[in-house]
Amino acid sequence: MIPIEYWLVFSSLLFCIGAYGVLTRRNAIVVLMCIEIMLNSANINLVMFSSYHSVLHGVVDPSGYVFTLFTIAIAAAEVAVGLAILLSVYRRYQTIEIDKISILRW
Amino acid sequence: MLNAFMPQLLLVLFALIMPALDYMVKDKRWLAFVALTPLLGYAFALASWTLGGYWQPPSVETGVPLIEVNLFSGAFALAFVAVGIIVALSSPEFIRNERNQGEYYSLILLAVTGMTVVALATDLIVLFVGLEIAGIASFALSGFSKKERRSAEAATKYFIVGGFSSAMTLFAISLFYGVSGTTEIAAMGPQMEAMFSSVDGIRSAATLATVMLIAGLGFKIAAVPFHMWAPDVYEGAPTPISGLLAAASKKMGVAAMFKIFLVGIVVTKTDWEVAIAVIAVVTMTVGNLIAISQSNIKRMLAYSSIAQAGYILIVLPIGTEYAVAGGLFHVLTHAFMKSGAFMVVAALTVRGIGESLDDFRGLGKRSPFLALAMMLFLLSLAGIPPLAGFASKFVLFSSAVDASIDPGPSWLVWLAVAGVLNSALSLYYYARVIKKMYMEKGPEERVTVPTMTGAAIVIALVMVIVLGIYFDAVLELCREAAGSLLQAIP
Amino acid sequence: MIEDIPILSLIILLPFVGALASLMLGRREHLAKWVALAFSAAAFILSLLVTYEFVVDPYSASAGEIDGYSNGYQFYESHVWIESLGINYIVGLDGISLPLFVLTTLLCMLSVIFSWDTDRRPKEYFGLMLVLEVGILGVFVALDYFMFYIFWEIVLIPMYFLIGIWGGPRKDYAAIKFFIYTHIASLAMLLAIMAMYFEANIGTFGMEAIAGESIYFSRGMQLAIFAAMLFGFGVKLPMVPFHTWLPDAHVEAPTAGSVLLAGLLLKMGGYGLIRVAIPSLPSGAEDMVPVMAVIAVASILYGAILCLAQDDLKKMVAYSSISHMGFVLLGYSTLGELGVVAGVFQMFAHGLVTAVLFMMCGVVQHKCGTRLISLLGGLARKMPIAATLIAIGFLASLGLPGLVSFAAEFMVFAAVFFEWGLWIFLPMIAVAVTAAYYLWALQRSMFGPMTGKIDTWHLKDVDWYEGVPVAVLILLIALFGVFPSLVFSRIGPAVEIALRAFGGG
Amino acid sequence: MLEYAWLIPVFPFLAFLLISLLPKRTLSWEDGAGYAIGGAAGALVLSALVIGDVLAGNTMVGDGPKFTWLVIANLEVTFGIWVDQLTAVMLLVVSVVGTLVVVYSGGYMHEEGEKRRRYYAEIMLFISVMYGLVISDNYLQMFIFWELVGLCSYLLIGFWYEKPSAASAAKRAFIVTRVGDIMFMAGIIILFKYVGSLGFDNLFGEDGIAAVPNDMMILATALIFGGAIGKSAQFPLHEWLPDAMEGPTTVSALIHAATMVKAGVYLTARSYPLLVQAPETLLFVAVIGGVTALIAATVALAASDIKRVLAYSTISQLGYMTLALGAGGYLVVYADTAGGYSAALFHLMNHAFFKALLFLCAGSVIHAVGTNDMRLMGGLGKKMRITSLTMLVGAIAISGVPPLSGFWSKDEVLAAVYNAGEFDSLFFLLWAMGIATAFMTAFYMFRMWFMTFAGKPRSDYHAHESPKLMTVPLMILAVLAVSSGFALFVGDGFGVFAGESIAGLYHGEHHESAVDILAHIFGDPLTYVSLVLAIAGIVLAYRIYCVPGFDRTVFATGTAGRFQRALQNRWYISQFYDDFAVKVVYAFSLVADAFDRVVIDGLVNGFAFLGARSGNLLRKAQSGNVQRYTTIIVVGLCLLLMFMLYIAPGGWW
Repeated sequence: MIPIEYWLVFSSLLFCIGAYGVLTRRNAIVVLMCIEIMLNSANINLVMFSSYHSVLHGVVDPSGYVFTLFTIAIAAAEVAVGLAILLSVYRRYQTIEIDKISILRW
Repeated sequence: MLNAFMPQLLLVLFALIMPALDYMVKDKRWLAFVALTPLLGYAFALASWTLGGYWQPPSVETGVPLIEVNLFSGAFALAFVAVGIIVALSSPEFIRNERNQGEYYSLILLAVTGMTVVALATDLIVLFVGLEIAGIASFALSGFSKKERRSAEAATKYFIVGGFSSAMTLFAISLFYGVSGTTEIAAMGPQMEAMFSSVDGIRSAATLATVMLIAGLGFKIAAVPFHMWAPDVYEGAPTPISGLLAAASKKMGVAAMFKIFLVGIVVTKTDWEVAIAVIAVVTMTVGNLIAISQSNIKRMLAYSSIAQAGYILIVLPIGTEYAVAGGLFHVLTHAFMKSGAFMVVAALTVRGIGESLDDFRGLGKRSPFLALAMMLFLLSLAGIPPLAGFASKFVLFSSAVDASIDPGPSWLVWLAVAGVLNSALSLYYYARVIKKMYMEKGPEERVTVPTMTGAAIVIALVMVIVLGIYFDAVLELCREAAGSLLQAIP
Repeated sequence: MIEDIPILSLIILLPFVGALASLMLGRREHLAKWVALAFSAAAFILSLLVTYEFVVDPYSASAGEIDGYSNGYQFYESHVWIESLGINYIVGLDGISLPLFVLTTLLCMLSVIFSWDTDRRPKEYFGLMLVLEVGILGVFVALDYFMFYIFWEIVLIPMYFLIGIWGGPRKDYAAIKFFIYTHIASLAMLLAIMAMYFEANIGTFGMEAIAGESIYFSRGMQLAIFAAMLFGFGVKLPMVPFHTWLPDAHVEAPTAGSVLLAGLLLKMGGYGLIRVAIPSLPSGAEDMVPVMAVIAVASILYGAILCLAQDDLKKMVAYSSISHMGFVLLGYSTLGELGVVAGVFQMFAHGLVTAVLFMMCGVVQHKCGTRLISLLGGLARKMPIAATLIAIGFLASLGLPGLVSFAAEFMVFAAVFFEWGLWIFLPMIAVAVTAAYYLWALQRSMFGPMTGKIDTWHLKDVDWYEGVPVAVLILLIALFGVFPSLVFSRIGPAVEIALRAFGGG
Repeated sequence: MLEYAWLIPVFPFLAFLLISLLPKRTLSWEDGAGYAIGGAAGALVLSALVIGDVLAGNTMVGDGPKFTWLVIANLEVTFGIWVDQLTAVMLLVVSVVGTLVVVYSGGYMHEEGEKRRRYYAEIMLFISVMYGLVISDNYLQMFIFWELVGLCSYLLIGFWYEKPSAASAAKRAFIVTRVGDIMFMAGIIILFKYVGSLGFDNLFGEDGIAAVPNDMMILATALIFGGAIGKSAQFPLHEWLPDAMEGPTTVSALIHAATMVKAGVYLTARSYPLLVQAPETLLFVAVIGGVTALIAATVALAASDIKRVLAYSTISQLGYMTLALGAGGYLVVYADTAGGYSAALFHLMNHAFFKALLFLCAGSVIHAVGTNDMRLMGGLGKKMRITSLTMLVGAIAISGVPPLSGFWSKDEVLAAVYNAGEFDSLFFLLWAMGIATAFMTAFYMFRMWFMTFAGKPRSDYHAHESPKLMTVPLMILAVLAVSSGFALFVGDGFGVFAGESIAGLYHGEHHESAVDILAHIFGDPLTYVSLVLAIAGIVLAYRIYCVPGFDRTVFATGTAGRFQRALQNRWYISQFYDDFAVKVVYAFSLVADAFDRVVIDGLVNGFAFLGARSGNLLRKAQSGNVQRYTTIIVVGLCLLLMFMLYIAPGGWW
């Protein structure tokens, strides 16, 4: 069995990679993908903790798994809406480079 | 369980039929009335239960207690639904030139659904789902004016920051799940304590989770430094939606924070209370300071919302029942006064008047009603008696004083001091609008009030005045609601 | 008969109804002044009735309110308002509030008359003035902290508008400064009120009930609350160094606004101190005595010195208010019956006198188009009545015996000497300075040759609507100057009750 | 009769009300002169009755009707009336001079037209409150009227307010006397604290005096005397009186010579029961009196304005009275005699008559010539025979030549001072100053008379004798100036009038017949010293100002010149006050004003500016770039984490 710390480091790294992408990538689609990575890092955590607690308490704790399923569905919806928004932005700005989209400020 | 979910199901049902209805009716105003039906029904039911006690909701006894209908959720739901009504009522005139109006209303209904789910949730899963339903609906809503560049930009920013924050919230929740082994909010505390004593170093994991949760929910309520999206989005979004975001969506964050911080992780209160107190003070100060230098009224109201979030945040470090009641009360009154203020801006936009401060010049002459309403909303936001904003701020700040009285921690009184000083600061920019409206000369021609928006404003106005002068029943409700929230602490 | 009706509530309500009526006049805005006059006069007449009952028939006026009477309050009304916080609607009148109450109705009525020729947005003007009256009256009768605060704040808004719309050239700055500065002070008071409420922990905002507990608060707590209240009330008073809103507000406000501002709003600060702060927090007050005394003396001297430097007649009068209200605080700071009674009387006196002064400044402004002393000169020849009235006002203000301020100042000085001995000479310097700036101003503006810098050819003397209010006030100034005991005898017993916590003064 | 004494002020007050309130058309009767004369005469008659009653031995000291003015805490202030011999002296002076001046005004103010109404109203108010002051039975009541006479003085000095000098002089008079008033008030308050009452009956009673600690008694009496310094124009607060000459001459005669300026002396005399408890104060009083007498007399030597000469002479004579009161207190304390006290009051009465006479004569001259400057006069004696003769009577009287009134009282005063030297040798010095003053008085009075009436006209004017309405009062006053000195022989050296009022303070039986007094006076070599000096002064004035050919330019050069310039500049005292007011007080106020605007208000505005400015800076962080927003979120997150992990657990708050 892989020690829990490994999982944690893994998910944290994934989270950081996602966050780094959100902070630095210009293309909005990539940013969207990075957000998905971040959500998935949390999913890994949930699944991992679920099995960890099952082991710890000796009874199956399903809530982590269930949560993950919900999260995946939510992420899908989010991506759908996100893409739609990016589409409408592209119509108005002719770009999806997010640092160009900044008429709203100050 | 199904019984308790009836209102939400009803809302979702209406949300589903709205786009279809769009093809059937010619006069698009009917869409608003249809959308109002479930909202009004829900509001009526909530009011008669929470305020009148004429009716008792079915209790949730079977199955997993994922949701609970109690006065706390009732009070919050009441605020969300009320804002929903005001927003829906004032929308037809605002979006009269948009296509797909049916979707607009269904998104509003979905947003309200999500918010009420958050209010009802007793489990982190449900809570997160509710947050996301409302969040995704409001992403779409803020980009609804597709012809507007600003609207699209607002939606993009909202979406990116929102997604980022959702991820953080989720990560935080996953960590909490890890350190407590449960997603049930009420059970988190004892389980965490058990884990703390059995596993070393896990407390700092909890701290990390707390910080990320503050960031994730801080986005929702627009607490500094997680607030940066708010002004842009409020400015760019269709004005009624700005109202919805400021008056309801933000309160959803508050509801979630109350639940998690005051029930779920109250055991680690000593870890986070100072941090949140600092955030609260910084939030109100920064919000008010930047608001002073704004020349766009929607942006100014956005910063004012940020400041209001700061006021409400002081509830968390105080954490007494009275404080929660104050926070709740402020949520309610703020829902009315902030949405009212946004609706006045919406009404003016409908009549082709801009959003800049200078566009408000001479409004007192051009439209006495709108000017008076705006003035009362703003004065209420500033906390001038005898308006609702004063009453709720009074309770809110006094709770800080209350808690700081011996033997409580005396530093809490500084939260009240910061609050009142900020109220005075905020008066400056509110008064500037009033000055523009009444003391400066502007165009002469009269402005007629759009009927439905006017009706929405009247509702908000009546509430702002009534809650200011006679708030006994509502305050009593808030206290009981706070009691029912804190009851859940094992 | 009068004891059967809630007379105080009625008096507060009357101007409110008047304000609504005035604002709803629509196009018949020329009627606004008549509406305002009718309602303010009705309030005044009723307040006279109240005074009569208060003085002549004290028992029956408070019939059934044994509790109320024991604390010296008459016309006591008490209704539950916000039960969950223990907020009640309590009003009552005692010897401290009665003079100020009647002063309020009187000055409001006279201000309406004085503004008779207002033609710019008259509906709003008179409406706001009546709203202002509601607020001030409420402050003087409220016996519940929450109510007190609400009325206290209601006053700000109409005043803000009066300055902001009908004010002088720098009205924007003055209005917002007034609004925010005094609002900050109110908030300090609000915090103090909250602290008292929770520390007393008896679930009511009633002033008397809380006072019954608060006198037993710990020394530190009393000190903290009292300091906050002193700041809150002191800004209104105003006390140095928190006075700078006042000259701006006064100078820019329209005349009637200045009259009400100086005549009544400043009194709210002094009233609050003696109604709330001092009786409820005896040990805090005792600890703050040096602070109060130093601030009072500083206000008296500093205000007087500043008056010398002013070229604007109205600004000079404004600074003189700082100086004169310093006497109120100085009287209070002795914490003895003599000083406190004198302080209250000084408020009453200053209300009458300063109203005359501001009205006359308004006349000068109105007729000459300027208030700058360096442009005026020799007005007495063209405007003998105005010059006479202004001279009487100045003399009353500099404490000429036989006019109303003298008794107050003398008693304050006596109280100060009784308490602190020869420190009395510090504030006494101001008496000479006061005479100097008033007479110097009189010399330069009214006497001497005309400067030729203003159009004196068309100079008219006072109009009836300006002369009548001033004349009425001057008669009262003389009346209460010769018979101060008419007022003193009402204030005395009330102050005695208020100072009970000090063990008989 | 005494219980009706309160009616005395009522008559002139009614006249005041009528004159000021009657409609313009109904008023006339020469615009109020008639009402004024009526009011003054009514008061005169009543005063005469009261004086008669007092002469008959009746007094009302603390047993009259009282009116409660104020009850506050355990203190009570009552008002009432107090009539004793001292009151009677003042009543006599006020009523006689007041009535005569009002009659005289009928002629003097005739050309003023509409302004007469204001004049008569103010004069009537003055007379009324002056009576009020005189019959007050407590310090507070007295203070009230004290201030009110100051007010009337202010109004009447500024009667011709269009003249900048008049307006300025009025203001100065009020402010300077107010400085004294403040001291008076402080003194009252000190007594109030220890005795708990302000009534003379309580204060002067044994209990009252015993209640005041000794040092406080010294302070209180000195402060009360401070009021007298202001009102009676004593050094160093004397400079307002010459300026006050800007008012109509009738006003100068009534207020600034005969009555109001005597109020200070009256106050000091009234406070005798307290003063004798504090010999230190008495010495102070005497020194102030002596210095004032000398300094004022020197300035009068060089003045060229006829009214200023008289004004300085008034100050000088008031100094005499004060000196006498100071010395008299010593005599009461150590010699058990009321000699000095009586002398002071005797001089007060005499001076009122002859100085009013002098002023009214000067008024007659000014009326005729149209200027105050004696250098432009000359040779008026032939054209204005009555005026010149009556003025000569006044000049002789004040110079102290027997048997005119001034001689007797001045002699009594100097004798009292000399006698007091027995108990404190400082009085010898003061006596010498008094003698010097006597010499100078005679000199400058005759200098004035010669410059005005003798020689040839020095400018163009068509002088003529004044109308009957003016000359008749002059003649009556001249008669009084000659005869009032004989009051000394009426009873016990003026004792019936004065000494009796402090009868409780001394025990020396002091009955003298007229012959005794005469023998006493003329048996004393000192009498001759002052007499010789007075005559020398007259002769010297005659030599310099009447006999042609005297080269007066010697005064303008060298040491004499410097001396003369100093005198003409009034010893620079007035200039010092002006400089003090402008360069110190006003400059300080300008600095304070700048401080108020820049520092205090600057702080307020600074905070406001800071708020707006920092908002402006903070909003710049809102760049519009959404990645900036997320970056800030992450930075905030890290800071928060660090705070919670490392700083918050420290518990520093």
